[in-house]
Amino acid sequence: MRFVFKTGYDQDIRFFKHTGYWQSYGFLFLTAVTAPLYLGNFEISELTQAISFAIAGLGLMLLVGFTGQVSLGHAAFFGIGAYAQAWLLASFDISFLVAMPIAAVFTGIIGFLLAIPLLRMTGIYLAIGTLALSIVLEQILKSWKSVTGGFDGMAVEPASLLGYQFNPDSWDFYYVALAILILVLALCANLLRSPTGRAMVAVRDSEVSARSMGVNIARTKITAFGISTAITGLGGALFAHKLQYLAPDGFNLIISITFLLMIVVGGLGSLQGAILGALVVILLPQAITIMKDYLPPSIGHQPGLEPGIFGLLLVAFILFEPMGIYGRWRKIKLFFDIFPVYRKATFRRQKAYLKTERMR
Amino acid sequence: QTRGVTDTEVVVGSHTALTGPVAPWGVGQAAGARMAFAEANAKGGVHGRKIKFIVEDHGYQVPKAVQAANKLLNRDKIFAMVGALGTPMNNAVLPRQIKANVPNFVPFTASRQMIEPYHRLKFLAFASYYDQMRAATNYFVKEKGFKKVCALYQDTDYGREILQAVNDQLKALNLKIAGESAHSPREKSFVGAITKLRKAGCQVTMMGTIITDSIGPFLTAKKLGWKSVFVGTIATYDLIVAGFKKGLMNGYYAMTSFEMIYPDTADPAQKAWADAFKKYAGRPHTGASQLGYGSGVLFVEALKRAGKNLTVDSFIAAMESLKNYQMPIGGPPLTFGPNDHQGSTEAYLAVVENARWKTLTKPLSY
Amino acid sequence: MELIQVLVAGIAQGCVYGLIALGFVLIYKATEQVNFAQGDIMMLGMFAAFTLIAIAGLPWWLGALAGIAITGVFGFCLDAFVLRRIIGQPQFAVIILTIAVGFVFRSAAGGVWGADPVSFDTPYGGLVVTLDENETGRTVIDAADLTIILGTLVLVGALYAFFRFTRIGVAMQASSQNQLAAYYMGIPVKYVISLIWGISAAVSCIAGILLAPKIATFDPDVGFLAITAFAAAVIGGFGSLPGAVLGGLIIGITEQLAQAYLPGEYARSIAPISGFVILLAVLLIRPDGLFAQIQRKKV
Amino acid sequence: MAESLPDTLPVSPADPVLSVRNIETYYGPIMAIRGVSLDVPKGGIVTVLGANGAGKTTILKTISGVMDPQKGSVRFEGAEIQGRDPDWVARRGIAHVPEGREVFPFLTVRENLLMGAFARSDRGAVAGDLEMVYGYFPILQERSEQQAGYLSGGQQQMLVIGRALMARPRLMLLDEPSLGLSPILVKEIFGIVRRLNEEQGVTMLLVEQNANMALQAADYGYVLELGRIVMDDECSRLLESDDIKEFYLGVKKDAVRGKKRWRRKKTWR
Amino acid sequence: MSAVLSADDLTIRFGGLTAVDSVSFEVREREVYTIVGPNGAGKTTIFNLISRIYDPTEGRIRFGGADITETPAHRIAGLGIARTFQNIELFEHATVLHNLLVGRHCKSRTNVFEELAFLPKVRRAEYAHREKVEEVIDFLDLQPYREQYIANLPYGVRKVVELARALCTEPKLLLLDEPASGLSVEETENVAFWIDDIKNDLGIAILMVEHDMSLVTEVSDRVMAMNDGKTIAEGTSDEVQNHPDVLRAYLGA
Ligand SMILES: Nc1ncnc2c1ncn2[C@@H]1O[C@H](COP(=O)(O)OP(=O)(O)OP(=O)(O)O)[C@@H](O)[C@H]1O
Ligand SMILES: Nc1ncnc2c1ncn2[C@@H]1O[C@H](COP(=O)(O)OP(=O)(O)OP(=O)(O)O)[C@@H](O)[C@H]1O
Ligand SMILES: [Mg+2]
Ligand SMILES: [Mg+2]
Repeated sequence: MRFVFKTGYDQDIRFFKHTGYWQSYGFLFLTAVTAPLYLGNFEISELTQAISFAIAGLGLMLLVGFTGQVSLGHAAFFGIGAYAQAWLLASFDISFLVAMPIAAVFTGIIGFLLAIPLLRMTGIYLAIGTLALSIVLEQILKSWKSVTGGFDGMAVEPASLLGYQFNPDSWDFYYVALAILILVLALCANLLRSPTGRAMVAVRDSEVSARSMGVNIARTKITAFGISTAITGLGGALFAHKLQYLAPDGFNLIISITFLLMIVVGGLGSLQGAILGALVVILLPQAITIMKDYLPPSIGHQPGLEPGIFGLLLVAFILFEPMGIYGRWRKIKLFFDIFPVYRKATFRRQKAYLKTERMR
Repeated sequence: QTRGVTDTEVVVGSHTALTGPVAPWGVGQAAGARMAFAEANAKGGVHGRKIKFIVEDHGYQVPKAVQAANKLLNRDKIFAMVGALGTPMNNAVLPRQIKANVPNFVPFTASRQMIEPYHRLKFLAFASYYDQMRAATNYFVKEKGFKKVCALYQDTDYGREILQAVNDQLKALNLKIAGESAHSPREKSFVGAITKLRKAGCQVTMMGTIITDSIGPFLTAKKLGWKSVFVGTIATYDLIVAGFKKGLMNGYYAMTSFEMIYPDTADPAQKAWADAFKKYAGRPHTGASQLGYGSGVLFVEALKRAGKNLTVDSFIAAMESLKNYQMPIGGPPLTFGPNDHQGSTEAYLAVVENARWKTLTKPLSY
Repeated sequence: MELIQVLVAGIAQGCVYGLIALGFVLIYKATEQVNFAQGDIMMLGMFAAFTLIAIAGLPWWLGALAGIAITGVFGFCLDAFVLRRIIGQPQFAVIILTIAVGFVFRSAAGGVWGADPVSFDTPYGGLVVTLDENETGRTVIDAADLTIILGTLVLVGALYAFFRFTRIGVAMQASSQNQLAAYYMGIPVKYVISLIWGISAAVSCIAGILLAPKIATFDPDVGFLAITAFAAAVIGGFGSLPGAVLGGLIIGITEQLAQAYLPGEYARSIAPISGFVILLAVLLIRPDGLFAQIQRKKV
Repeated sequence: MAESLPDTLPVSPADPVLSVRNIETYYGPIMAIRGVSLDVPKGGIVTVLGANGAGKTTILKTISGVMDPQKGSVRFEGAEIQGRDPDWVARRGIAHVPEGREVFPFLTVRENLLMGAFARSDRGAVAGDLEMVYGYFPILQERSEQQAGYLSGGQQQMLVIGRALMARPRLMLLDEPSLGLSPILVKEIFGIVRRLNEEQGVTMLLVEQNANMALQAADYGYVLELGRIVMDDECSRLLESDDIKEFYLGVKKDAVRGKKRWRRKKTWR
Repeated sequence: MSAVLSADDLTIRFGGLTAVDSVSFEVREREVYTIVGPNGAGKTTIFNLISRIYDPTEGRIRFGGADITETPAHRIAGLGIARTFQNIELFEHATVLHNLLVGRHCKSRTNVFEELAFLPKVRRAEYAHREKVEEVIDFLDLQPYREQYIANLPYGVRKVVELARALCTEPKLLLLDEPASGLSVEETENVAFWIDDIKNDLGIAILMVEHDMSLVTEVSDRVMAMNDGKTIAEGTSDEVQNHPDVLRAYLGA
């Protein structure tokens, strides 16, 4: 059982509320940093891909998990970030580290502008509206040949710094990705502990009372959309280097759905959830694939096996823990925090009842 | 030591679509290639090396293809990529594959980009879509005297390549395209498109389509009583297209680089192959399995020629030594050479008759 | 005449979207769940009919009826055994669950029926009513289109009446608006939800069966048509049955008109996505679709 | 502690139509009800008093099956109803007037009321009951075609009560029925409660903050604190109790006031 | 005493229903002004008009001399009008502390870029907000609930949290919609104290809707009674409570 005695306001503002946080997150950080020591290029490369998706997921998490606005179109912003990065590197003689924030901000500005008309919609309408928008954006990527290369696609200049060329499938680029992830995490956490972040959560929970507390709903939503798309764009810029070649159909609905899967599986409403979700959704299919290699050919060569197994695992997972991995983690933590006095009842699911979401 | 090669084994891989929109091809092709390798392995392998073939599914999605390639290149350490499916997927994987010095052997897409620009690691067996449609346009204008050539294509990289071919060839013939119509790959209704092309008076419509979106427009035109010629690429040279509702597709043309094997009318060798395939895969073969098998056999041939000391260089040299090689699945003879990694640029014209494909011409060129 | 031809085709295509959208809307109306597996349930229904008609050789009508019944029961069971376990959890859990279920369905269908496109014969397949004929061709109404249009009208009417006038229909709406209160009224909420899943699945199967002669072939991915149907439902105002059909018509007609009349360059860039462009346009003017039931919360 | 409570109550009313035994109910890790037992006699009116957060609502929810207790049993007319779904419980003849104005916002007022009669088999009598409810609350008739979501707070409260009446229950669970109603209607509500009880023999379990009214309307009362029953007696006797007077009826105002004043930390300013 | 808030001829119609029918009143400084009336009289609607959730069909609203009839709803809190809700509108999935900090939103002056970097300026502002919030927590005795999620709180505490959140905006005028409904006698007394303190110590004017007549009598300086959207009586608590129309329509003889 853990008792935390609060001695100052800072304790509530800090990222790491008590030593337990330091220990567990420090451990995580060490694990992540030392990963290349005991993992091969394959695993490291997968992790890098997961990280770029996690960054995009963090962007979507801000929007869906904290502001309560659903987007089925984030793949398009992922794509815009990727293309912007590729175009910047192709057109100007700048370092990829300089190009990345520019690409992110550019994506954010587009997201911000698009949000102005979009955010009159809510719920399922917003979801489908963003989906339609992403289809239109994809079409622009296809048609704007002079910039995007159209259907021929576009090669991405390799990431290099002071003459050192990064290998996107290797440890060096992994560290770049990890550093960006940590930076983005810090930015998101900062946002969430300041007024704008609280306003976002307020908008999510009750628009009327948020407005009565002086929250400008439209502005909060649009800001959230802008920041969310900027972060997703940053993920895209990173992913561009991972991909090395961009094609317009690489950023379609399936990717948007993947993002959504990630944040729900990870646990809506927590930054940790976005990362956990990305790890699961990106790495699990690969794990299934590898397992498949050890199955007898009569089963292993069955087409469509991975998505099926993946789907089944997801089904089982959601049935078992609709609150996502982070939700489960919190329960486990609670178990230890209140250790001797826990009871089985603590973790039993009470009946729950839904109310209409058509009242706003 | 060359990656993926030991004294007893050579590991090759493929990223393909076993699910998603083009799964029928991926599944058929993977089975065909597997069978070719299984046959070689049954004979004790090539130079004592068994071929281990690892197929990864990308469901026709780029990020998954990158993941699949990561596994094949970094975990399985393949020697060559054989029959990787999908133009965008191949494009996405190629940079890292080339960096890893892994040949891209006969990808399962006839896009021009698979061979252009030239790279020593890239190999394509047959005519590209672009070659096919230029040849077809050339044929219908020159041989049939058609003046009004149109294009109906899906709005994808593939469809656009066909549009490009038609435009380029018409330009070479001093003509202009008479009409065009684009649709999304999942389009199901073509009345609007056919109405437009009919109004444009198209005599022949070049199709940048695959299976369902070839059947749809053709039948719609029939329904509307419009008699015009429709020509597809090898992507529509498919058993389902020809056999649809036992004869409804009669009169539909397609370009192809090989000839479909119909067991009941085939020569004994082909029939034996068809039976063997059915036995091996548990289902009848398709065009894709013929192609997959063909590429597998070609790969085995190259391994044989490369000799005991298998390296990427010896493999490339072996490929470049192939002259007038005849695929077991038919098709024009293949000739490779230094700086020429495309086996052939010619294709046949075929038509559906009695719900079956019938080859009409000698290999065409432009 | 040419315009009529295009319009009829657009209407028929619109009804297709509308029919599929009905499935979504039913479930939403009764539970406020959004079923992302709707298209895949339709796909299973089509394959069920395919198995009964093309493989088992049942007469078309018998196979169709049996297929509808089987799919309906399947939908009921899907809810009763899978979705019910997370009843009351946030909408999102349901969305993700149905996405995952869709993965499983597609994979299973691929395993059972293979990835190749298939088709089955319909008694009226290929029949056309010729309205006009000249040397360049004719104007026709396809029997397949006609059945789709008729089927849509009948289904929408019947379902609308069901929700509006029957006790269980009103109870379904009640349970979507306030589950807890519905329980207090003695409404068997769980059963009601399973029931609507069953009905929705059956409706999807009807949609699929009517669709089959129109789309030549189908494969395990045919369910992706539901994405456009989704757009249709949203245009109409999610939860409104006539709205779904109207939304479908708007999209279907737009698509066909765009195919037929957009000139070259635009045809290339806009025609393939015209449905979604019109969707955006509608949503920008009416952010809640045309007929949505939305209230400003009374505080 | 909770487990050691006796299985029978010190003063057990004869012939209980509802009997709750030793229930323990949790919200996640929080134990809201810590072993409560109570009985409601047939045709009686029983009230539960308690401060905010004492667990009154939770008891009612546990009875009607909206929440599952971890332990204990709830018997209605001799049958165990604990662990059942709330709709099943409702169909057995228990109507719950919940707190929080749970209306169906998009249905009209009339449809809301008719939903109250969903589980009834005597369809013929429904129209008459609708008239009866309209008689009690004329404003509902005026607004009968309006969507319920737009009603004022008090009107929604009337609707919820009226809807429960439409079910013709044998037992009514009333959770703060007078909440947000005008003084005239508060009196009316208690009048209705008595009338239904006397004329139709409906058994009532009443939870109220308005302890004065509740104790006057009811026959028997329980006092709940922090999830435990701390006192129970005839209402007439409870009304006399000093503690009840002080804490629930607000008599001895000045005394309480003075104490509170003194206790309050004045750190403000 | 000057008027903090004045409403002139406020009218709003919903379709055919006139929910508020040319109502005029003013709230003066350091005064508790109470609106009573039967259910559906239009009391909450007046609150919604003042907090600009509804647009009046006719009439003007003035606050501190400025016309706010057209001010967007999110500016109202910044101007100094805070409110509570009849049906409790808290941010359910957040802690009490978080809810109160949202109440400080109208006072926050940092922009989103500063916040992303969490500049020292932002940190200082956070301290200041927190300081204020703690004052309010102290004032309303909410210490035990500071870290709890709203979803886990009983109704009565939620009501207090709503009051606290409104106070966090440092208002000049507080709108309280049935602050004592659902509260026990003891808690209602607390509310009476708080209202006194808010009025006297903080100098905040209060506009209140309440059905508990003992509370109304105890704290109100002036009372207005409404029925069917119209004013039927105005005056001191006693005057209004003895008005025949009020007796008939609202209190019951
Ligand atoms: N949804 C919930 N989640 C967690 N805890 C809850 C929840 N609802 C209530 N509680 C807790 O359970 C206890 C009892 O709550 P309950 O609502 O039954 O009280 P009550 O006596 O009805 O109070 P009130 O008079 O305010 O309605 C309270 O302490 C509260 O903190
Ligand atoms: N948005 C709306 N649309 C339609 N009618 C409304 C709307 N808001 C309020 N009304 C109606 O206006 C009338 C006044 O409602 P209001 O909420 O102001 O009542 P109130 O005086 O606060 O009553 P209570 O004491 O019951 O809370 C009610 O009859 C209500 O039905
Ligand atoms: Mg309660
Ligand atoms: Mg009110």
